[in-house]
Formats: sequence, structure tokens, C-alpha cells
Amino acid sequence: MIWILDITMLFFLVVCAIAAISIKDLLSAIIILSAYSLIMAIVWVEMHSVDVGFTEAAVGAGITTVLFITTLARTEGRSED
Amino acid sequence: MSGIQESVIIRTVVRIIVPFIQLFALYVIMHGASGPGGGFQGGVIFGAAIILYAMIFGIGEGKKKMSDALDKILASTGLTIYAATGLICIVCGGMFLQYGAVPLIPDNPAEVSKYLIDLVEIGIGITVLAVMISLFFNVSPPESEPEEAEE
Amino acid sequence: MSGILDIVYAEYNYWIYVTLMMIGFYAMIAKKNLIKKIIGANIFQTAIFLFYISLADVTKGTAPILVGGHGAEHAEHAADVIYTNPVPHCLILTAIVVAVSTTAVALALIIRIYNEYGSIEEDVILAARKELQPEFSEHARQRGVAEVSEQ
Amino acid sequence: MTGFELIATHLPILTVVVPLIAGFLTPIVGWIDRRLPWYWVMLAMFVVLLIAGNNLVTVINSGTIQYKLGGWDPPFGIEYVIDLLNGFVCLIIAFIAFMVSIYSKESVKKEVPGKTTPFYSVFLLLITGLMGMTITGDIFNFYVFLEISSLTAYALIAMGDRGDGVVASFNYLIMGTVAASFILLGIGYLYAVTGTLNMADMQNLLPSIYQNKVVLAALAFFMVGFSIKVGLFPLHAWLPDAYTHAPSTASALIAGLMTKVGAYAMIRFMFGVFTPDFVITTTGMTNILAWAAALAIIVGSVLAIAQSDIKRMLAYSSISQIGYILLGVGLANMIGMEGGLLHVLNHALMKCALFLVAGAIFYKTGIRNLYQFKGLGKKMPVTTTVFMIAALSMIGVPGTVGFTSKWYLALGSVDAGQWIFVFVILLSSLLNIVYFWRVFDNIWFGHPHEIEHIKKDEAPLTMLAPMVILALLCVFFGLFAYYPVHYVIEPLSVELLKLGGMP
Amino acid sequence: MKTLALFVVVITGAMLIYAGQDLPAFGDINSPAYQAPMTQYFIENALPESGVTNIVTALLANYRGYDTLGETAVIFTAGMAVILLLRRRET
Amino acid sequence: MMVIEINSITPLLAVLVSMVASVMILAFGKYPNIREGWTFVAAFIKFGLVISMLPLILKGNVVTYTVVEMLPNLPIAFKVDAFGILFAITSSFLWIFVTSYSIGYMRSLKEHAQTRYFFCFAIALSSAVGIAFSANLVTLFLFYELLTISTYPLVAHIETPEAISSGRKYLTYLMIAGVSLLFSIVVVYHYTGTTEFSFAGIAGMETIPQTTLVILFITFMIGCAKAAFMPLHAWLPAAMIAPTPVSALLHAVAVVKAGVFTALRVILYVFGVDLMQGSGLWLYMAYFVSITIILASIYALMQDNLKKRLAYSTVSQLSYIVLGAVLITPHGLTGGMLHIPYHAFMKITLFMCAGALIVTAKKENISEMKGIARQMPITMIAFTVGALGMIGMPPVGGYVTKWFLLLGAAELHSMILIAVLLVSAILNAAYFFPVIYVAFFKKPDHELKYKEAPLTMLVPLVLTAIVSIVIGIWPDAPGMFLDIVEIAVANVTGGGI
Repeated sequence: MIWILDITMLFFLVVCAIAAISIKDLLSAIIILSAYSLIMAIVWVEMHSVDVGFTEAAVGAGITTVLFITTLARTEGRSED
Repeated sequence: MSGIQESVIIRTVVRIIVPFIQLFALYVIMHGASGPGGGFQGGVIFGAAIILYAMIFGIGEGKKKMSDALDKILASTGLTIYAATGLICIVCGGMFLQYGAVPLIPDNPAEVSKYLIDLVEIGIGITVLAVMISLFFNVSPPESEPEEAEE
Repeated sequence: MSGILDIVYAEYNYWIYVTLMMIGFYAMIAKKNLIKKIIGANIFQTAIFLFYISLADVTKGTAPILVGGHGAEHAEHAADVIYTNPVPHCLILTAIVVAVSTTAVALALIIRIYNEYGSIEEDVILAARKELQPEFSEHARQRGVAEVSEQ
Repeated sequence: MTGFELIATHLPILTVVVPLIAGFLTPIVGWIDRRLPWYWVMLAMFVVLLIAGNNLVTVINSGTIQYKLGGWDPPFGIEYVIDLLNGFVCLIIAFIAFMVSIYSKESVKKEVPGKTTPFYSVFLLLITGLMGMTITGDIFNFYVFLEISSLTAYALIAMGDRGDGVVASFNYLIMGTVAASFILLGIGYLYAVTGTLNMADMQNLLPSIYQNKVVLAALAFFMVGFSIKVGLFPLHAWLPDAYTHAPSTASALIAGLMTKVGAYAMIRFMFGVFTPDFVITTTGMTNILAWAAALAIIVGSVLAIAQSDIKRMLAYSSISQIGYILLGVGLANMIGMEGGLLHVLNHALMKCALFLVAGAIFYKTGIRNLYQFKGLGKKMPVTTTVFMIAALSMIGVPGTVGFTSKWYLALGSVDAGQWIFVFVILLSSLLNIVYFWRVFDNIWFGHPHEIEHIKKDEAPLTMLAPMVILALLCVFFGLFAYYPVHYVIEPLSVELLKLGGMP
Repeated sequence: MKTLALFVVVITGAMLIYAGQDLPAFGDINSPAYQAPMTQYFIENALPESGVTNIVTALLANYRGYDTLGETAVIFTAGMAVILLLRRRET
Repeated sequence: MMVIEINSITPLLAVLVSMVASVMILAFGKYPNIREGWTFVAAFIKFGLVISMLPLILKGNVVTYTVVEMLPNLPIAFKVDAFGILFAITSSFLWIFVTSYSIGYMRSLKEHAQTRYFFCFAIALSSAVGIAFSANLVTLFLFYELLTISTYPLVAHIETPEAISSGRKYLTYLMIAGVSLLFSIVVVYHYTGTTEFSFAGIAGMETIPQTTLVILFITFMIGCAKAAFMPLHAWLPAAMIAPTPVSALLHAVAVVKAGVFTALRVILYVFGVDLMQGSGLWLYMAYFVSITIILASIYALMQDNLKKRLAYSTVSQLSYIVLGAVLITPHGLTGGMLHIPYHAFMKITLFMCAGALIVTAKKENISEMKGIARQMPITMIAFTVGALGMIGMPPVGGYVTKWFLLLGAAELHSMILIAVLLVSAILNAAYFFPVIYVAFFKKPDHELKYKEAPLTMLVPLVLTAIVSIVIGIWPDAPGMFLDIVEIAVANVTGGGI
């Protein structure tokens, strides 16, 4: 039982989520979102759902981030809020 | 991204690593039956390999590997494999997607379903990789790409 | 472990997912930047996924991959193992795919919006739309009425 | 087993799989020849229409059809259940979609130039999504198809007016995502306390745990989610823009079907997952729904009066009409329920016809401001006549479909002792007259200054035919409402409200 | 807008917490979802009926294969939607 | 009295004839002669069909036909009884005259959109006959709404802002009425489970609580706003902006009579004589319409525009009919019902004369009509005939109905109602005699240079004037209106006079 690790990671999740929505630089926000996804994937794997964790790592931290960043390349990088 | 694209080291590394990623993706797809992984994850990884390639060598190069038409056809094909499997089950007298009904190996529906699950996973994989690549190609900026400017 | 910690521990995932959902939901509604909204949507959805996965977990359980692989020779050994609930995993695999699809479409829309209005800030877009659309204004309505009475 | 019997057994699944496969294959068909997709869609929709018709007839004759996907028994596998309710809704979907697909030929060519193939692909997938949502007996499967239909709807709406369409679509996406997430959460809650995903199974398990707070929360999340999906009044913000700025084909399809299916889903979840006594008496959810619907009826009508864009006007009118359906459901008595269900059919016919007309006018003249419609009655007599019939139907003139549902709703309100709802319905009739009559005045009485000599200039036949058919049906079902009511609506209401001692 | 958003979010949160009181505890093996016949059936029968050891895959591709077909259709839809939205012309 | 129900498609055909004609009118819109030929043919066929049912009705039978069961227990059905055929004969017979008159009028003024005009006219006539033949409230409501909608383009025909706003007013009043009527129908259905008219009133009406019953009666009467009861009369003078044939047929006969007809149907065939008496509603209604009778006459007195004066006169006369019905006595009923055709013939004569004046002399105001009778003697004589009828002077028809009404009032010993009838007769005289006086005896301001209206207009108005006299001289000729009315009254009171 590694619930301390669990809780630490869950805490990080909340921190990442708040950071992702409040940071003004969108690229940073996206990278933080990517980190959020990765942590989420680890949490899930730790909860014995390997398939979902695997998928989240590939999708959330991979494809979604790529798509976000390419979108940023075609729009603008800063947010007003 | 131009800085990265000109770096020889990265280009070489990517050129070497992409086939391995693809291989890994195929493994993930096929391994889905007995361990974590499956068509979707494998498809995403396979797609990511080509996306990585396209990011480094430019979308034009990427499109040479995976043209739009091929992309569309692959996307359709993957799904058609899936749906056709379901329809074959119907033709063989079962319900839609009732793998056991297909008389591939007599008296062992579990084995049949194992193979058909693999087939279906491959179908998913094909669609997912095609769509992932198509998503990337469409979302990424067109101006860096000379071919598209001619259109 | 103290009593309070016990309660917190027993349901800590739920508190986290509630928090994450609220953060994501707030971003979706209150943030003016369109990409921020989508980031919010992602957080919102993953929070729900977290709920599902928490639901599936069983203390001292193991991943729902049958121990011992193929064949019946390990069957007696497998009977002792507690597996986590596989159903939510399956559901969430599907839901993740849905989420990434929604994100892709949303990003494509954002690119289109940026091409049309040159901004991804909601209030800027709103202002631009008001300027571009005289035909839906009250003025136009009255002009329409004036045309009737001219006759 | 002969081939015919084989197909007959599998008709339920084919209802969804035919448009699905057709949708996958559209890119290939379009790759062969760009003109083919339209014929392809027509063919697919026609087949779906036949299947849906057959399904309903089978249900009427021999009762509910169950189809076990993959051959797994219900709680374990996904199950398709076609009863009167979704057989009926499926037929409506299939029919409206067929009409719109005929209509789409010229309209899509003009409004979505150069993208017809993906457009049709998405079109078919939208139908798939709606069909899947309707026909399924499994709540998670429902969610998957809900997302298919939502994603396609976002894409179709974004194809409309430059800029506006995209923004409308984006707003819809945000709202739709919230709705879908709420529904997903609700599904999760119900799964957490029952351990099943099958609707019928869930309905059996739920009554023993109604005191559980999770169940109530699930119901609340479902209601909010579906309210967003149908555009019920306080949550309607996405709807007017989306309907206004979508391409005509998409507007007709989405206005005709999306909200209907949302309403269907609401009914299904309220009476097919939870039990009537829980939603009606224990929680009083139907009562809340009825009041919200009454508010929607009035506000929608009033806002419609303030619009000068015809599609926008129709969109607000949709908000009010959705209120009718939900009011009928919310009354939760036999007659009110009949009215609400009947209005699903009626509103689909009327609103689809109206949007098709708006599209045809836009196609021919490029005008959407209804104050510029002068002389249109002479220029496009058939189109405007269709508009007239459909609009009179919306007003509720007897002999058209609008009357029959209004009659039931009013009667149902009286039965429920809710006189205020009767006044709401009647008042909204008056408001409907106000906003539709402006259009009549402009169409029939105007003298356009700019055009001295008005020539007849109708839309092409592929656009006219579906409109005329819909208008004729508006009258047909107005006069012969007995048939849908007798064969479908009445037994359906009994079934839903668990009257007549059914299990 | 921000106040309204906060309001809505807090209400939603309140609803979630309200429901949370009756949710089964985390990791509880006696939770209804785990003890439901469905879950047990899957764990027992995944191998003999589907021939795969990964129960999630068995569920995904076999028992709930139709969901997965839908999921793939969603992916495909997204691809088509993005093509529709961003492609300038048909190729 | 045994009432035999005879199933026959004739009522449906009678209604549909002009519907079919309206399609043909549209199809031949480019050829005026053929177009109007269709109108004529339809008018004759319609009248023929209606009159063909008369012998059956006179034997005391009813003709029924169920078109379609729209909703379970809610059919669209026709039932022709004596009262229905009375209204149907009146309107279909007069359509023949008005068709002829319309052709003359529209062509003389070179009106625009004549196809639309004839089209709507045909639909309106169908609706009027449909109302007459309706077997139940829902069918009646259907045609009632159809009548409103089809007459709107006729009212707003000239398309000036004034016409449009009058049209709007017309629509507003009548649609509110329609909604109110629908509400009432719903309530009736809720309590009784049927909407079918019955000679003794719908069974089950007596179960309605007293307050609800009163409210129901009020909403029904609001629903009959086509009958132009006083607070709801404003649409009628406004509608006078329509071309005169429209005013003549629709706003002297079809539309307003449809309102009155509906009111009578409701009072006698839905509520029933017993319930009206039992609940005391009849008395309130009688006083209420009395106010309309007097007030409208006073309004008429103040109008200078001839058509408006006639309109107010119509408002006042319509209330006679309802007054007769609510008196509940056989005589009162006879008077009220008989006034439907009688007033129609007289008022249409007056309107057609007014139209003739507009076409030839371009005069609408009474003060401008000095000495006009010298130039247009035939028209003005016909006008005089109509006016005398309205005042109630023998031998023109009007006196017959007034006599019956007075008898009815006298039977009840109601001095107030008798006084109302007398005062209104005096007021009638007061607003009609000046017209006649001005036309015949005043010297024109300057030389008048016009002649009679075209024959297509003159012949109908002379004929209707003659009919007005005939029905006054031989009111009891066999098969005439009085016969029909007697049967109708016998039906509702359950016995002979």
C-alpha cells in the first residue's frame, strides 16, 4: 500500500490543474496539462488499470499535446486570463 | 520548429527510431489480448511515429509516407474490417459481432474469438493511426508546406 | 492512522475528482480564452475518468489480466487472485477516445475561429461579430418596417 | 434459414450499422467519383427508412424486439431493445433524414462547395449516432452514440456561415461537452450503485435503493445534461446560433431531429431507467420539468417575435416547441404524455419543413431577413405555400398536425388541474401567430421595389419535393392523427407510465 | 460571468459532494459494482469464452465490442470533422 | 319527434366544391373569364347540393357524414340539421349573387390580385358552409379558423398600411377568439368526453361546477367574437376597408353569421335550453346583447361613412339573433334564427348598393350623396327596400323577425327587453332615414354625371332586394325559411311551436 504516494500524486494533480487553467502562457499551460495527464496515467496504473493508464499516457500526454501545440502554432500563444 | 528540423543529430535519431516505434506499436496491437495494450493504443503509437517523422522532416515528407488519399482509405478500411467482422458473424448465423459463430475452428468458439479479436484490434489500429495522422496533418500549419500552397 | 485520516483515505479519490471537476468546469465556463476552455474540458473529463477508475479499484486487487497467461494449468492458482473491476476500465477506454476526438474537433474549430476573427479571446470575437453583422440588429428590423410603410 | 429471414432477424442492428458502414465507405465512394456520395446517401437512407418502418410494424404486431449484440445475454453484453417508443422515434429519424438527404443535393453543392464527400460522411454518421442513441438498451452504449451524434453536429454546424457558424459550433461544443460529461457522470453513479449498465436491468435494481443519494444525484445530472441537449429554456444559449448559422441541410436535420432525440432520451431515462413513481411522486422531477417547459414555451415564443432572421426566428420557435414536448412529459398523465409524444412527430415534420423552406429561399435569393421577403409569394409560390402550411401547423390550426398535439396538451393540462399550462399553451399559439404572420404579410403582400417584374423562380425539384411531401404530411397527420395515436402513442403512454398493470 | 461560473460550479460541486456521501468507499470489495453479477461473470468467463487473458480486452472487443465499434466510429468522425473543418478543398 | 339519421356524402361535397373551385381558380389565374367561370359553376353546384338536402331536412331528418376520425373519439364529421341548412342555404345562395357582383366590382375598379381574391373567397365560402354543417365543436372550430385565415387576405386586399393594420386588428380579434373557443372546447371535452352537438345540449354539461360553467360560457362567447358583441366588435368596422363585395358577403353574411351561428350552436346545442334556463345564464346574456343592440345603433348614428354605418348596424342586428336565442321561448328562437337569413338578404342589398355607389360615383360618405337617387334610382330604391327591412317596416322581411322577437320578449313579460327592441327600431330608423332623405330629396351641390352601376352589379342587388320583399310578404310559404326554422326550434325545444 503506497497511499502516501497516491495522495502526493493526487495533490500534484490538483496543483497541475490549477496551474494549467491559470497560467497566461498557453504553451506552458499545455505542457502542464501534459504533465497532468501523465500523472493521471500513473495514478491509474497504480490503481491497477494498466490499459487505461497506458492509453491516457499515449493520448493525453502524447497526441492531445501535439494537437494542442500545433494549434498554438496556428493561433496565438498568450491568453488574457 | 525550423531549428529542430535542421539538427542533423535529431534527424538521424528520428530516422533510426521511427521504425522501432512502429514495431513497438505493432507489438502493442497484437499483445492486446494477453496484456495491456490493444488496437487503440497501438494505433496511437504508430500514428505518433509518423507524426514525429513529419514534425522533424516536414509535413511534405510525412505526406509522402502517408498521402491524404491513403489516409482516408485506411481510415475507412480499418472500420470496415471491424464492421465486416460483425457482419460475417451474422452471415454465419450468429448475432452481430458474435465471434463464436464463425466456424473457423470447429468446436472452439473461444479460439475463434481470440483470432477475431486480434483482427478487430488490427482494424481499430488502422483506423486510429490513419485518423491520428490525418488530424495532425490537418491541424498543423499549412504555410510551412510548399505542396499545399499550390492547391 | 487516525480516524479522520481514515475517512479521508477511504474516499480521498472522490474528493480529488470533485475538486478537479470543479476546476475544469470553472475553466470551461469562466475562461475567455478558447484554448483555456478546452484545457478545462480536458481536466473536467479526466476527473470523471478518475471517478470511474477509483470505482473500479479493489484494495489488494490486481490488474484485470488473468494471472498465469493461457491455459488451464494455472487455474487453481488464479482462483486466489482478486482482480479489480474491469468494466469501468473498458468504459473509460472508450470515453478517453471520445474525449480526444472532442478535443481534436474543438481545436480545429479554434483554428477556424482564429482564421476568421484573428483572435481566440471570446470577448474580442464577440465584439467582432457584432460589428460584422448589421443585418441582425434592431436597426435592420426597423428598416424593414420602414420599407413596408413607404408603400 | 433463408436470406430474407436472416436479414429480418438482424434488422434491429442493421438500423444502425447500415448508415454506419455507409458513412465509413463514403470517402471511398467519393474518391471514385465526387458526384456519387449523394446517391450513396440517398440509397443508405432509403434502406434505413425501410428497416425502421419494418421495425415499427414488427413492434406493433408482435411486441418489443430484443437483439443481443454478440450473442451475450443482456446484463453482460449490449442489448438492443426496440419498443414502441424508440421504434417510433427511429422511424421519424429515418424519414426526416431521408427527406433531408434528397433535399441536400443542390443545397450542399452551393453551401459547402468542394467538401461534399466529408459532408455526406459526417451526415451519415450523424444519423448513425441518432439511431444508436435511440435504439440502444444500454446506457453506456447510449453515451458513445450520443458523442457520435454530437461530434457530427459540431462539424455540420461549423460548415455554415463563415465565422458565425464556427463560433456557434464552438459554443455548442462547450455546452455539449458539459452535457455529455454530466451524462457520463450520471451513468457512472448509476453503475456505482447497481453494477449494471443495462437499462431494463437497472430499472429492476433501482427501486430497492431509491433512498440512496447517489441515485437522486444521477437523476439530477441526467436531467441537466439532457436539458442542455434539447435546449430547454435556461440552458438554451447554444441553440439559436447553432440553428441560425448552420448550412440549411444541417439546420433542418439538427432542428428536426437532434432535440427530438434529446427529448426521447430524457423520456427514456426518466421512465425506462428510473421508474415513473420515482420521477413523478418521489422526486417531483416531472413537475419541475413541466414548469421549466412552460417557461420555455413562453420565452421562446416571445424571443422569436424579436428576430428578423428567419432561421433565428425558427430556432427560438424550436425552443418553445421543445417546451411543448417536455410539458407533455412533465404533466405525467396519460393525455399529456400522448400530446408530448405526438408532438415529437409533429414538430419534426413542421420544423424540418420550415427549415427546408428557409434554406430554399436562401438558396434562391440569398435572403434570410424576413422583412426582405416581399414578392416571394409570386416568385416561389410552392415554397411559400409549404411555409404557409407548416407555419399554420405551428400555430395549431385544426386540420394540421400542430392542432392535434396542442389539443392533447391542453386537455392533459386540464386533466392535471394545471389551468396555468392551458393558458400557456393558448398564449403561445397567439404568439406563434404574431411571429409567423409577419412572414406571411411580407411574402404575400409585398411589392418589392427593386424587382419590377417578378418571374416564377422555384428551387430545383430535389429541394421542392421533400418540402412538399413534409407539408402534405403535416396535413395528413393532422387529419389522420388517429393512426399514430391509436397504434403507437396510446399504448406507448400506457407503457411508459406503467398504467394498466404492466410489469 | 465569473460570479455566475463560480455559482454554477459550486452548485455542481455541492451536488457531487452530496452524492459522495452514499458512494461506496474506495477500494471496497463489497461495493455493488464489484459484487454485481456482471463483474463476476466477466472475471470468470473472459478466458474460456473469449480466449484472451486480458479481461479488459475481452470486454472491449468481445462483450462490449459494439461499444468499441462506436468508439472507433467516434475517432473516424473526428477525423472526418477535422477534414471538413480545415481542409480547403476536396482532394 | 323521431329524427332519422341519413348517411350521405352530400355535405362533404357541398363543402369541397368551392375548395376544388379554389384550386381551379389558382390554376386559371391568367385567364380571368375561365377563372370566374369556375367561381360561378362552383356557386351553382354548391347551392344545388345544399338545396338537394332540404327535402330530407323538411321531413325532420338529419344528414350525417363522418369524414375522418382525426383523433380517437374526435372525428371530423358533418351533420346537417334544420338550423345548419338554414345558414348554408343563406350563404351559398348569396354567393351566386355576390360572384356576379364581385366580377363587376373588381373589373370596374381594375383591382389587383384578383386571383387571390377569388381564391380566398371560395375558401371562405367553403368554411362558412363547413361551419353550418359541422357535427361537433372541433369540426366547427376547424372551419372557424379556416374562415378567419382565408378572409384575412380579403380584408387586407388593397395592401395599404391602413389595410394591413386593419387586417392585423381583424386577425388579432378573431385569433384571440379562436384561442378562447379552443379553450372552451377543451373544457367541454374534459367534462363530457365528447364535442358532438346534441339537440338537448351535450349530456354531462350539467356536471360542470357553476363557476366553471359561467367562465366557460364567457370564454365561449369571447370565442364567438365573429358575432361582434360589443366590447369585441372593433374588428368589424375596421374590416370595412375590404372591397365592398367582401364586406357584403363576408361581413354581412358569412363571417359574422358564422359567429352568431356558433353562438347559437353553443347556447342551444352545447349548453342546451334546459341548462341555459337552469343556470340563469340566458338572462345575463339577454341583457348583455341588449346593450350591444342599443350602443351599436348609437354608434351607427354617428358614422358618416356609409359602409361603417352599415357595419355598426350589422353589429346591432347580430345581437338580435343572439337575443332571440337566449330568450329560450319558441317565439324568441324563431325570431332569432329567422333573422339569420332575413338580415342577410337585407344587409347584403344595402352593402351592394353602397358598393355600387363607390364604383360609379366614387362616394363613400353619406354627406356627399346629395341627390344621388336621381342619377342612380334603381340602386337607391333597392337601398330603400333594404333600409325599410332593417327598420322593420312591412312588407320587407325585417318586420317578421321583429314580430317574433317581440312576441318572445312579451311571453317573458320582460318590459326591458321589449323596450330595447322598440328603441332599437327607432334608432334604426334614425340612422337609415337620413341616408334616404339625403339621396332622394337633397339637391346636389353640382351637376352629377354618372349613371347606374354595370349590370353585373345591378342585377344582383335588385334580385336580393326583391327576395327581401318576397320573404316579407310570404314568410310562411312552404319550404321557405320559416318552415326550416320551425323544425329547428322544434328540435331544440323538444316539441312543436
